Amino acid sequence: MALKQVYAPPEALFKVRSHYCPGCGHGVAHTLVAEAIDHFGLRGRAVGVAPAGCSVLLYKYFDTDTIESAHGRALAVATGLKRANPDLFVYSYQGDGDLASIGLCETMHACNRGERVTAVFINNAVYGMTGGQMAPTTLLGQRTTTSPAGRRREHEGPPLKMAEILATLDGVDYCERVALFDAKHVARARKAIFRAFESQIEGRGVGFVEVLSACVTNLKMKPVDAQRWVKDEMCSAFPLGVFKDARASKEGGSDAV
Amino acid sequence: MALKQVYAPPEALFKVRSHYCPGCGHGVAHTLVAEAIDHFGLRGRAVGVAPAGCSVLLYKYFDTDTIESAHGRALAVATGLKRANPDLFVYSYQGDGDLASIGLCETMHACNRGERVTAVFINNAVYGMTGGQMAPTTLLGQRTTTSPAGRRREHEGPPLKMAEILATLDGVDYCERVALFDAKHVARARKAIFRAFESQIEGRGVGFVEVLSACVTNLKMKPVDAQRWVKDEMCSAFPLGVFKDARASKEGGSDAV
Amino acid sequence: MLCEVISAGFGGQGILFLGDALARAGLREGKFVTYMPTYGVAMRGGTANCVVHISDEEIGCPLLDHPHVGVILNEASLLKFQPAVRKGGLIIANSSMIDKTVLTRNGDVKVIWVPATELAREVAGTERSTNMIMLGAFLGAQPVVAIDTIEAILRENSGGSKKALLEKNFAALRAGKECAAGA
Amino acid sequence: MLCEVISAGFGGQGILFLGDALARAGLREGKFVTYMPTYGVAMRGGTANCVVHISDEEIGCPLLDHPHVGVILNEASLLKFQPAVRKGGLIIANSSMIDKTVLTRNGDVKVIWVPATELAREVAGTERSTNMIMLGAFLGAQPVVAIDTIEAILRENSGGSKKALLEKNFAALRAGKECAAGA
Amino acid sequence: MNRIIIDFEQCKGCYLCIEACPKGIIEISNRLNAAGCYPAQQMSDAPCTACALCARVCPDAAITVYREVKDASEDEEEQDA
Amino acid sequence: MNRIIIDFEQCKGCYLCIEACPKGIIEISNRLNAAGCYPAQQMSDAPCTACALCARVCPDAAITVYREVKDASEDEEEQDA
Amino acid sequence: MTAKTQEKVLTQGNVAAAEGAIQAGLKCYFGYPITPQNQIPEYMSWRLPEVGGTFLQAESELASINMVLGAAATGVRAMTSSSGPGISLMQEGISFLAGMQLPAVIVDVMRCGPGLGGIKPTQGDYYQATRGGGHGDYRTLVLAPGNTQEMFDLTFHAFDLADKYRNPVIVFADAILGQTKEPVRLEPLHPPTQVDKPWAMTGANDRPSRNIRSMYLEGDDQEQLNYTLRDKYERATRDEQRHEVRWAEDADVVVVAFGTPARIALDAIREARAEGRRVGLFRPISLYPFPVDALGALSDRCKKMLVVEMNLGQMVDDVRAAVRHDVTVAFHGRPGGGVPTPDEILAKLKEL
Amino acid sequence: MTAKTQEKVLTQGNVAAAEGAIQAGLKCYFGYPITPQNQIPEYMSWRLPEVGGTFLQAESELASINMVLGAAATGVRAMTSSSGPGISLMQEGISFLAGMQLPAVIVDVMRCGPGLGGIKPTQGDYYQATRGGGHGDYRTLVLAPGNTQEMFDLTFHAFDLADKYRNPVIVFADAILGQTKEPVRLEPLHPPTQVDKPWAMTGANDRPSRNIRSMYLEGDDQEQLNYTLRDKYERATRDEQRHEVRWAEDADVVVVAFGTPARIALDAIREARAEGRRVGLFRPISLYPFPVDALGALSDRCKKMLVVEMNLGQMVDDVRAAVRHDVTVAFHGRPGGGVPTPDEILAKLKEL
Ligand SMILES: Cc1ncc(C[n+]2csc(CCOP(=O)(O)OP(=O)(O)O)c2C)c(N)n1
Ligand SMILES: Cc1ncc(C[n+]2csc(CCOP(=O)(O)OP(=O)(O)O)c2C)c(N)n1
Ligand code: SF4
Ligand code: SF4
Ligand code: SF4
Ligand code: SF4
Ligand code: SF4
Ligand code: SF4
Ligand SMILES: [Mg+2]
Ligand SMILES: [Mg+2]
Repeated sequence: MALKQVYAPPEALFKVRSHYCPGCGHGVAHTLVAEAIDHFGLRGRAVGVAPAGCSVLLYKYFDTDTIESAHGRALAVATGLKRANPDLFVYSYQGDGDLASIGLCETMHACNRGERVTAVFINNAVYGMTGGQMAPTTLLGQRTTTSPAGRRREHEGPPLKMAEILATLDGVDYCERVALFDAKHVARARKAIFRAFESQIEGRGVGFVEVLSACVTNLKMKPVDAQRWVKDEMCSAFPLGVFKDARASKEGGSDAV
Repeated sequence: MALKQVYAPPEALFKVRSHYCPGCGHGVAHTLVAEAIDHFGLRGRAVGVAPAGCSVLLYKYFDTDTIESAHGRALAVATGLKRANPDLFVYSYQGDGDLASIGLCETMHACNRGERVTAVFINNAVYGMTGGQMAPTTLLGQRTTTSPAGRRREHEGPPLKMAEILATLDGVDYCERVALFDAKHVARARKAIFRAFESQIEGRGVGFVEVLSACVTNLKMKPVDAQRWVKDEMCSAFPLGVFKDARASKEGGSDAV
Repeated sequence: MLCEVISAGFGGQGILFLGDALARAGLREGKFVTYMPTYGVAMRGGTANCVVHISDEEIGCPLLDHPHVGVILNEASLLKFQPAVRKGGLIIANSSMIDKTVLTRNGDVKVIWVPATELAREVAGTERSTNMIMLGAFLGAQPVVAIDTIEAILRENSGGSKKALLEKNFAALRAGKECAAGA
Repeated sequence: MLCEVISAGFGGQGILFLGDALARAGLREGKFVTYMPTYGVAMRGGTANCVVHISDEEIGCPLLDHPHVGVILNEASLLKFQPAVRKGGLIIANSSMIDKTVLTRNGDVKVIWVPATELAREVAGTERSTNMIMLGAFLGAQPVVAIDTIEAILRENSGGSKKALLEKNFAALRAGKECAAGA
Repeated sequence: MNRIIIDFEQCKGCYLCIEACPKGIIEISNRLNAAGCYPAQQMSDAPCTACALCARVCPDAAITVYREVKDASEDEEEQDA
Repeated sequence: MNRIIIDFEQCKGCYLCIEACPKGIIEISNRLNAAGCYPAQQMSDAPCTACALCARVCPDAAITVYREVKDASEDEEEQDA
Repeated sequence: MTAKTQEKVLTQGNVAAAEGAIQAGLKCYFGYPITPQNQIPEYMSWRLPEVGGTFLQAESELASINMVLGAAATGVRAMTSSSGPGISLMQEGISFLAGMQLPAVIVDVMRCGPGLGGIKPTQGDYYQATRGGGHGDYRTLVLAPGNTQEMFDLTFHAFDLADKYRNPVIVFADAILGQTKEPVRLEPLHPPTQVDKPWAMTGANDRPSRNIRSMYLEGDDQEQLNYTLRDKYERATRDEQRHEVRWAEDADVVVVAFGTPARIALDAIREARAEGRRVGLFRPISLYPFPVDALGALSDRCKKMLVVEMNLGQMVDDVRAAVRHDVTVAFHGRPGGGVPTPDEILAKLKEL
Repeated sequence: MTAKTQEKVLTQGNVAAAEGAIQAGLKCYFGYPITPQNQIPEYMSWRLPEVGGTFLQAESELASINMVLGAAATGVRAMTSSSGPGISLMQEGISFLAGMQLPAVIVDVMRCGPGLGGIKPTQGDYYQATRGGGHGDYRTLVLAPGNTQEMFDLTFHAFDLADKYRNPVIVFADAILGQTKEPVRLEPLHPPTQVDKPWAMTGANDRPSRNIRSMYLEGDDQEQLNYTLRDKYERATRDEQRHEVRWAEDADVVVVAFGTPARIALDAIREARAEGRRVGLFRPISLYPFPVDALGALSDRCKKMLVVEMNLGQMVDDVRAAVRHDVTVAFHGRPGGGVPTPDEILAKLKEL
């Protein structure tokens, strides 16, 4: 009889204490991306593109080459990396402000061109790093530091549904929205990220995963309550599911979990 | 017996010789927009937002207040105008490079917010003003001065379908794609533009019309041939039709002409 | 008279609230005041500190320069800020969270150990009043502003619903003051 | 020796092609050359002009300064550029498209009227050779480069398929030259 | 008789009106305008229906269309139909 | 016996693992770590199934899971299942 | 100066700037979050609707500045605020504002760069603000507050200047000014100046239609536009120079500094004076136009100047250009979040 | 200089710059159309694939510069080109390149502003290029070609400089230089310099993983980064000053001009010399670092300087800062598309 390790943190993650708030979804998402890097043996040719946002310190956590990008421009930087050296495995990691607000132009065009990159999108419905301002994905009625009376459809418009929008673009090979509010959904998110890695490995186009995640601090909730909010509120505004899988040649959000 | 004028150029157009190339679709589109201004009696409160592009000289042609905008930012400028003074009638007029390439972020966000503005979008599949470079709407295989071997799906991605994309956004009240290649379609385009004016007049949201138009010079064709190209090539890449009519509560591209 | 105060601890320990109240009280008492917060990278669980200057004349640098007083709520902050405190200055340290052996300044500054977290739990029934215990202790040792003024400020800033907390904070202030008086 | 040439007309009249050929020929003959095009706002139907400098020494300003020669294909351009031409200079003007009465320079410059558009239609069967008629006329009057050199340049620059046009252009060059010789 | 008037200087000679006219009654003038092109013009005495299709497609708003009516005040709203 | 190990300094005390554990065998330690929080820990001698659900949801990759096996080399591929 | 604390409220610099704008009659704020100025949009989000104005969080700084442009074109007072990377993204828009001659106020609370840099205090963006980081021969007027009260007062004043010159005006602060709370009088000393805007986009109802643009294609119109701008900048240079000077009467050495370093220098100068050194302080308040007249005059009277900045030496160029005689101009600066201390400045003063 | 026309090809300035980049080993071009530099992307679109490189038209200048950043990070040579508004949009990215210490070349063919302006020639963006229009204490190296050959040579050289200093380099031309065709030797005088790039993103295969960033949060790392940059700029200032000087030996008056105005001045100086005036020409080729050493030395020998620019006076600041004695520095400039003529310059020379 002996003790065998059946789960350990991925190798592609440095063993350091992160700067994330207790219960923040970024940590789980990091673990999943790092697991995919391990799984596909990509550490030696992966380059991670960090955003401006709470995950700006990507380089402290991922033991792959990593590069900073200006707020919103991660997919332009990723395009440059991949076009210059197609042998690299390029993964970007962005928040909702980064990918869907200031960077929407670069996001859409990179997806339309079908860059061979993997794009991980952390939708936490708020600007985490800068202190909880309204995000493009903030829910209607949600109070933030810049929508103190709650977001209003007539004034700011409704939250942008990036998975739905990007699924319409030709260059996107795989597009799924997942959430991290319990272990089952974490497992599903892991699958999605693995699949999005394959989009790039197989040279098919953009692999895109939108990850619904809790920003506990700006929700001003306990982690457990924040998870419930993601499950109840976010998931109804942002339906989970596969919005495009060009490999399987079946499209649409029918594959909802 | 007497001669009665049954068609004369609209009042909202100055009577000047334009700088447009012979046969250029911009001229027809100008006439239609000016007719709408006349029809709804908006000259006294209309502000036109000009793009960078062949239509940069809007102010020479429209007898309404007009303002220049930086390349791609017309809908941000329009947002500023309308939010500052909701009594104004704000119409923007942009080319494909302006609205769909560099300005895509502003375009999408203004449409998602549902700004009460009317957006006229001239898709001529090329950068006219700067000398025929590839546009986001250039067709696959189309040769331009920066896609000398023709646009390739694997390299530049396929043309962006703005009407389809914007129709998915909540703040768009009306969204139609029209073309100008013959008198019947010009009449249809006129209706669409009138309807897009109503989106704003009724405070419903963005009225958006994508106008397929010939850039004769950069197609290097005679005007008549260029019209045929729009009809045959462009219209099959960009299906005509109403992609959204929130007032009629019937959506989708079914209303094709 | 010029008093420069550095207050530091974990984020969430109410450091900024403490500094803000102190500055407001200074202003109320007709002094020149500045209040300057800084934050760590992490939003929660990181460290927070702020610097308050209270003076009879116009204040120059509002930053940490040579503080007269350090109000220190956790160990990391004591390690970081103890060297900065002026000779002859004062350190109020939260003994509930700091191992006394990490103190390296001895003799050249006055140090008052306050079991603030425990005291807060005792007198206010909540650790959230730790900051007020510390503020009370500081003002007990060095009355740059009156505790009454602090209380007035707190009262004004709290809506009706927070009455209960207010009373707890008053109790904490007084307990802190007594604690310092005994030191 | 320095020769500054301004060539101007409607867009589409081959003005830039004319200037480019002239500059290439100058280079071929071992001269310093510059060629500078300008465009109007309109892409088509506007005006186009270019300035060519050909010199034995390094060229300073490549822009229009005080041209020795004006090769003018339409009326608007004559109106615009005639004042600039140097005293003692030369104007080659396309009489097919210019009303002779708009000429205001008389006496101080030499003016050669060439019915270039008509001549082009006649000798080359296409108005597209108007520019070569004008170039021929200019070089007939003032042989800054040899017409042979121009022909060599044209030959090199034209793909095989354009053979027919090439012959037409050669004919136009010669017709223009003769026309100037007769002037 | 119905007729169109094409503004001689405004016209750019794209000839889209010629293509558009169902009656085939528009032709190219043989006079050059100031901008250097040969404007379109209605063939003299050709039977125009005043359908205005030519005017609709003209990119240069160069065409005005007249219909012969009993009384010039009728059909007021025609233009915006 | 199966068990988990929670890294005392890495843990931030979010307690999502407690919520996730189907066996309810994770609790809050009463010792403070250097960062000022009370880490989670497995209750002593509680019956862990080594399901790793706690580890999956841990945002700080603080949990390692061990299963008691006959021979440490079996189940090699488990982790990527 | 006395404390006059009765009427003052402990206010953060960012909030003071925001309230200064409100008091100036601000109607539209468009902005995008970025540290260390987030309190401005956050304050505006509830405060501006209270006074009937419009707050809109834009999708980016690029959008912000162009929304400001649109709003300003209607004749209302409009503003944005940002920092480093965001201000860089606005350079095209600022150039358009200048070229189109539209008034707008931009509050720039610097963070340290280059690149993403950090949120520590700096003054590394002096060149960008004063030389026009955008393309073309234009200038922005630049006002540099020295304390929290001036965050309020100069932001208020910026709107008057913007209208007067039909030009963008930058309120230029470091992160310390943005974050520090001090007692502030939150009322202006005079009402905002109202000016006619016979160029505004109000609809061509009873007048000929108008156009606002920066592109002039006919003849030398574009050149003439540039001369018009130059004339405005010359007028501003004549009329709008602002500075503060202390202990200048007898000073051998003058410290020149703006923003927080001027406050820090105050401490150093007090100590130096206590030691019997004759040190004065010159604090430029308008950075463009730079207070060349006063500084030039002062250079006639002193021997040495020490320029202190939170950067590697940018304003020092303007100081060197402004001094008239063989005054030695020394420099002490710290970039990238380094803040000069009173001790450092004192040591430098002793070295001189 | 002799004509040596045999081996030269009549080439447009923009094309010469593009081919210079190709010869320097360019691997990636990303750009967005804007007049008057469109021939660069157009040429690249067929030429770069020929040599195994990648041409991609970006969706905007913002995207271009960030794609360049990504490509440069892999260690290949990468560039973009643009003008006025496009260059303004790149300011954030240029600041990032500088902060992240990445080599890149930006060809800037100016158009007249501010705002949309026009496509006429200008030099109105001198401040923007030389002072760093973006945020932070950084500089871009700036090379200013004076003729079509230099469009080729200096673009070629820019890549070596960029790699040497791990810093963005701007090739800074006016529209006349971009559009003029002249005979050009389209081969470099030496092969491109190869440097090791032990920082490049190549995958952490047999080495520890790398990171490239501009943000340093620990301790005073951000300040230290700025000192590192400063040291590089000081080295460049020592080693990279470039200029051309003519007729300086006996000159009383020296015309200082870069780019096309220097050519125009050549005509004026020839005429002045023909009239017996002792006039010389000083042409800065590197604008940052500005050739202060040579200009300073020259100022010891002449009495007056006339700075000629196609703007309202920007480089003149650098000239005034560089001259050592009481040399009168006069200025003649025309902004917004106005081009100084030889006659104007001659008249100015006579006035001096
Ligand atoms: C050009 C620019 N504008 C603004 C910022 C400030 N900023 C940094 S991160 C961020 C948004 C963070 O939100 P998000 O992308 O949702 O990431 P999160 O922190 O929520 O994970 C902003 C606005 C910046 N760094 N650069
Ligand atoms: C920031 C910026 N980049 C580039 C340009 C140059 N530019 C002017 S118009 C234009 C595109 C024109 O194409 P489009 O929008 O399709 O209009 P069209 O001329 O075809 O009607 C470009 C790239 C510019 N003015 N500003
Ligand atoms: S602020 Fe929100 S997103 Fe950022 S680390 Fe904290 S919880 Fe996570
Ligand atoms: S270039 Fe094309 S779009 Fe522009 S005016 Fe000519 S035909 Fe029209
Ligand atoms: S359509 Fe208009 S511009 Fe074209 S030929 Fe006819 S009248 Fe002339
Ligand atoms: S109105 Fe109708 S019939 Fe008459 S010319 Fe025009 S198209 Fe022909
Ligand atoms: S989930 Fe991880 S960080 Fe949270 S309490 Fe459990 S072990 Fe600690
Ligand atoms: S492995 Fe499973 S049973 Fe064991 S502690 Fe974790 S969640 Fe509970
Ligand atoms: Mg977020
Ligand atoms: Mg177009």
